[in-house]
Amino acid sequence: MGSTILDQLRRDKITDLLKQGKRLDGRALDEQRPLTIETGVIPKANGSARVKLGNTEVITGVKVQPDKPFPDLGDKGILICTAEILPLADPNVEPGPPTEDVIELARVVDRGIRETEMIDLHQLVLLENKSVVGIFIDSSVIDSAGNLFDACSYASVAAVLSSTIPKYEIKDEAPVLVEGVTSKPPIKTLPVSVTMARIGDNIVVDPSREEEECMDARITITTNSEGNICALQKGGNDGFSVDQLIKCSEMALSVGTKIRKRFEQLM
Amino acid sequence: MGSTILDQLRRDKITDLLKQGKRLDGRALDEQRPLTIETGVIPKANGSARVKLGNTEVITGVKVQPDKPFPDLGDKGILICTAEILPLADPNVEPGPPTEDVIELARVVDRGIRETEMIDLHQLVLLENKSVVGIFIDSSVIDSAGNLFDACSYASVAAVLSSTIPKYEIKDEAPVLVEGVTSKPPIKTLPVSVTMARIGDNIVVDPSREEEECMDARITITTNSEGNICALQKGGNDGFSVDQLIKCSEMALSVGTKIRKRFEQLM
Amino acid sequence: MGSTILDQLRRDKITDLLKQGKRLDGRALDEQRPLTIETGVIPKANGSARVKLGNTEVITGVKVQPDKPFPDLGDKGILICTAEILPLADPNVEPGPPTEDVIELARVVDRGIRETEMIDLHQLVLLENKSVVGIFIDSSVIDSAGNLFDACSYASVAAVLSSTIPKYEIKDEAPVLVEGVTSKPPIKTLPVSVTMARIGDNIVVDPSREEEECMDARITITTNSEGNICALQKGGNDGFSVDQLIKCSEMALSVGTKIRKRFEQLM
Amino acid sequence: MTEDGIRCDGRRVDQLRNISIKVGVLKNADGSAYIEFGKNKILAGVFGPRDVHPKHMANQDTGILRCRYHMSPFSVTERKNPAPSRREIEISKVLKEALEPALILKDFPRTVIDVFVEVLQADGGSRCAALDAAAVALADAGIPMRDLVSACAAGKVADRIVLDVNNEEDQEGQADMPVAIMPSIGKVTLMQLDGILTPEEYKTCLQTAIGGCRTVYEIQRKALVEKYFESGAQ
Amino acid sequence: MTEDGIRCDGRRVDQLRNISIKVGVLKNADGSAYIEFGKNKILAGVFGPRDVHPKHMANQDTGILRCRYHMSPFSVTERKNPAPSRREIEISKVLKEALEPALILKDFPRTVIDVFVEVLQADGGSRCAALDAAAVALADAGIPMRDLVSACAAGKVADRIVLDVNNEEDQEGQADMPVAIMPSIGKVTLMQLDGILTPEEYKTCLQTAIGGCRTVYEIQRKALVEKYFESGAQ
Amino acid sequence: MTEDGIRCDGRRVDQLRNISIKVGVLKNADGSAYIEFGKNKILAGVFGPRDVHPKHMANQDTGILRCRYHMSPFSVTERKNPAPSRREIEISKVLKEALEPALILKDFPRTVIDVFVEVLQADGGSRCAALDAAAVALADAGIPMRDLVSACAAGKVADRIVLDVNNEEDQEGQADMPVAIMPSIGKVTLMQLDGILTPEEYKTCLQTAIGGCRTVYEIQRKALVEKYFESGAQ
Repeated sequence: MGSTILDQLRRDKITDLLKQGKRLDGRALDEQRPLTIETGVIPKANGSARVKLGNTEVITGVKVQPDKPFPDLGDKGILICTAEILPLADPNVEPGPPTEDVIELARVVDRGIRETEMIDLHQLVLLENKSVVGIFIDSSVIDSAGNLFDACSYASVAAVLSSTIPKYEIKDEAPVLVEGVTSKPPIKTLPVSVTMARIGDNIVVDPSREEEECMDARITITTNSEGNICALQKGGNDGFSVDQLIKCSEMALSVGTKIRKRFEQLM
Repeated sequence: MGSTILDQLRRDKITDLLKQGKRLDGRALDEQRPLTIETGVIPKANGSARVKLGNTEVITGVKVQPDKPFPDLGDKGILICTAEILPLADPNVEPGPPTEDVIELARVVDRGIRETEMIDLHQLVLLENKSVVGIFIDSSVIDSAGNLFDACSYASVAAVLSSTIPKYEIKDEAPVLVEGVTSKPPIKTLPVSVTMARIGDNIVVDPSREEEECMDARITITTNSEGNICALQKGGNDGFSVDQLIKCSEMALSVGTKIRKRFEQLM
Repeated sequence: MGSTILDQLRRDKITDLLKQGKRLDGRALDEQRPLTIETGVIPKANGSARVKLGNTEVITGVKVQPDKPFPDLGDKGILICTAEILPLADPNVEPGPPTEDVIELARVVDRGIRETEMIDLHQLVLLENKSVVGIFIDSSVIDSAGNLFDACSYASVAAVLSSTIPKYEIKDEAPVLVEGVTSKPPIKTLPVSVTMARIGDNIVVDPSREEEECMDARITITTNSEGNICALQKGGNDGFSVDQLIKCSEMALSVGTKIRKRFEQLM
Repeated sequence: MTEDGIRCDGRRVDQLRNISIKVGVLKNADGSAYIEFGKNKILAGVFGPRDVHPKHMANQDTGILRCRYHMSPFSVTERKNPAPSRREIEISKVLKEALEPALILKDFPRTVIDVFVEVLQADGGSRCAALDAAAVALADAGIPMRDLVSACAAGKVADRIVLDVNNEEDQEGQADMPVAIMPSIGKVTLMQLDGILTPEEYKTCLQTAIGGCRTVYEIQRKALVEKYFESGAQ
Repeated sequence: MTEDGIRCDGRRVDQLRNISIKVGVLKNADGSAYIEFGKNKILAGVFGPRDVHPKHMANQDTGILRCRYHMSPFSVTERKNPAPSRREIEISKVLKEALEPALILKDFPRTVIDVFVEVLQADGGSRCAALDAAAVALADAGIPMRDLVSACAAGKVADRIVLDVNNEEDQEGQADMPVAIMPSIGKVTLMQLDGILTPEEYKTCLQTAIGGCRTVYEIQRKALVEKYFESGAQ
Repeated sequence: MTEDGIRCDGRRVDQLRNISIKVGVLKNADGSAYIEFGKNKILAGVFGPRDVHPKHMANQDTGILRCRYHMSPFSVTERKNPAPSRREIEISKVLKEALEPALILKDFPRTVIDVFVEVLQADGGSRCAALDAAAVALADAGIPMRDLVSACAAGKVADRIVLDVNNEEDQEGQADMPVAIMPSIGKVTLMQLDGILTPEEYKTCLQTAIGGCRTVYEIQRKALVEKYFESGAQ
């Protein structure tokens, strides 16, 4: 947490470079770090993915199991997204109950998938008001190097796309697994989360950990396949101008289009 | 928590005045601070009240909802009283799980209502052993200035008196709300809690925070409409003589009669 | 936690004596401290025992009540062993959630009883997959003076042996107590836990607290009536040679035979 | 909504619900405010700058801001468990981050400013209303501020962009976008979005919300002026 | 109850259950006592005065007293969850406040005295029995005391005031009033009431309970004398 | 199992599952390793020696070792609650006690070495596989060690003693005995047993497990050599 001289020098360097439109790692302002997506990494899970976004690395597993619907939502399956920063991912993370940062991370990833209506939850009902399919999407950050929002979101989306849904039949009002029959999850759209940081007057896409340490504010915007804006979260201890917020939405759409092509290859 | 010179001077002043039968704020020993009771302050709740007792202020809301009865108590509705000192009410209160002081506060308020049998819980059964009406009485202290026991108790009683109970019908063993039909709660008696502090040889009614800080011991006595004594809790790090305990019961009855008239106006 | 000069001198004395094959309290290396077992000490429980092993003292109570079976284990009753070091048992124990030491203690005692299959859980089914008998074996350490593993295990076994199982009948798929009819628990074998400590090159049975404070490693081996080895747990911050591990198993069998005779007197 | 844009509660699409703010309603808090924003009823209390407990959380270089958003058990239709939910913890964090730009924490090293918000009755937009009250409570506590913070949501209901979505609209609604600004400085310090908007609707929605924030700002100012200058109190 | 006042367990209305107290039953505790009070079986252990952990809880001006009342899982009919319930936390507090007047904590600044009570088997009146054992354990620990603390309940059963309500009576009973006194000083240091009493019954009940406390006091004294003076031990 | 001792997954009774270890797979950890051991997929990360937080846990005379064994929610058939279970807490403790003899903690007073193990996919023998990865991660962190720690289980399946029990065998199996050794020093630092063995079977099982540990040791060494000496990296 303490700020060393080196930290301070790095911050100065980052802001100096940005004045010339350059980033410390040589990227363009609207350029993400290299992204690799690997699916099927946890064969015991119903779906899984390992995502590297620069040096940030996330593993997401999807578990599908029958469950009771939420009260008043008896015509919908259950969707739950969690996220965790494993203590081996970051020297500053300690084991224990989730911090507010981790709770925000999980909830923003969850809303990105939920609000875009990526999965048609109405198709996951086994017996209305009694029995539905639950989809649990659990992300574990194993190396933390900035922009956990997008890394967890991409891993979650890729893990869902790689999932198979077991078939259940209802007997005596209880779900029974039908062995050997599975289907793809009912996908309606592909959400792409794009996180940007404001450092001084500049907006940079996909901030590294070093950039996050000197950013003024942060914004995560999730868009869908139809080019709409579906979820947004501002973070950080300063604000954005209205012009910046509009610029950010445009960047989220254009960067999102590229990432979405990567997802389409997984389908 | 620390004790400043001013605190010490105030304590000396309070005890000096008491030797002359006087209190710091000019009240008689058996005189409560001004009490205001306002009901219906939370329209979304089934009942609610805002009570000011001097500078102590409490808001209580009542929620009524169908519930399962406790095991072995299938012929009774459910009654649950809680109390919380909000952190905005007191510079010394921190957010977190309830302290032993707050647990005692909630349990004493609860017993005052439960042991007097204020509400006829037998009338809240929808389907014996299966489905009953639950009454949740939640008090939030928003300004803490002494004698939270009585303030929470009065707010709880007033909130219950102002409540409406929705009507439920049983269909397929499950309770279903009947829209637009409500009734008053089945009130059997009006409990009044009266808290007194012993400071030296004097007993004062409704101690202020300043008096609580120099009291030797505390007692809370709840009486009912029939003039009986129904619940009692001694607190504080010293004791009472038997004579004092009898005097306290008499004060609780006489002060209780005045407060009960206030409650009757709410019915 | 701190180590005083006296602690250090005691450790030196213990290791010096061991070089001559002697122990501080005069016992032979394979000799347990005096053991007393008293059953029926908590008449309200279904079974109970108070065990003293030297200065270590444990009270165990058994509660038998109907319960739902674990999922996928619908043909077995429930067995749960817990252990707790009461704060009055030890100046270093503080109230609060169980430490890892206490969790290990409880799990090792549990496995000793579970893995030997002491109780035939199949005989505790009331209605397959729906209703079974649960046996809860709760141990409270009231004086902590070394080798809590064996003391808790002996108290748990003795408490089970002294237990009576109430009779339940199934009515409308729910268990109903049949008053006045009880049976003995279905015992298949008698587990005996024997804990040993390695101090230097010596293995001592039933280490006292003073010996535990200077031991290199610890091992608990549970044997059954048939002379088999059924559960084992190595502890402590160093290891054992293979020869030592074989010697320990032989000691566990021979000491176990003596203790088992004590248990047989309780049946 | 009717064809000429009259909403379920009778408002026009660009109309706020009724808002009233009272300043200095609590005796123990260093600053406080009570807001009624539609059916929202929210208290905010501020303590500080004061010593930090536990001490290791103190920062030698700057003051810190803590914020707690909490809902009373009786504030919502179904009784709420009093323990803070994950939703409340997240909202506490975004409120803190929305208020912090308005404060000059560097001037108060080693101290903490605590903002406690209690939602006594919840309606749509409770986080915005909470923020409006919290900003006024901070001012009431006499804490130096660069600017107030004013918050209001806009959203999409029945295919139209509307200001200040209420609870009924939120449940049927297509999008909800809470926004907070520092009105004089012009920065957006809180922004979230749940729901689906075209890029064009996004811009309209943002501008609509900011318009609402500016109206709220006038009400906040008026409440402070009334307490400190009209009645002659200080 | 029979017409001539014989209770379900054969006692007269003014008769205590059987009580036995053993002093110094634990080896690790600085002081300890075991009480059987009717079917109650309760252990009390005392540590201190000793250093306070965590340190910030220490008080420079006085010693502090901590008290924990805990019930074993097997102590009641239905197995109890071992985690402390709200009831146990409240009883811990009233026990602490009942014992504190008997101690001279000012003489031991910066220290803590810990009283741990374990209810191994619970019957009616377990908090009074716990207090009786705890007071003896404090004495056994050699802690200077102004007085012992002796506790006993009275109550109303079948319209009569009776001493020392047992579990069956408590469940059917009309009122239960646990009371503790410092017998020599004559102060009541614990008092609670659940149930309905007329003002006259209240007085009778209180006097009946105090009578019981005085009988308990003799049993406590006898237990201490036996340990320290009869057997010649010290 | 077939008559000639071929197991359900095609192995002989004395054959390990496939094992692969990668060293240095994490960028933030001071040392790390990833192991696939049958279907187990486990990450280990090491930090330290570093300062202890909270400070009162530091020991003036020695460094301390902390170990956390944790299973991902998706690692097992039924989704696991992410909060640590009692089983995970116990395994964390036995892993710590298995690793500690290999370290020279006295050389690093007032510091802590943290070993974090994450089971991404669990199969039989996950605690042994976790230990194998953790020992390699400690070496990768450059922490001075007396020896590696190598772990492998043996057990009894269908009345035969077999090496390295997998998940299916464990569920049907008669006994499972996880063992860890310091291979050069020859000490057993982890040993547990669940199930029923005759004294003779006990000896055979222990020797079988130790044979497995020695094979694992070669794989651990090879993984370290490959990283540090083959590719020329350091």
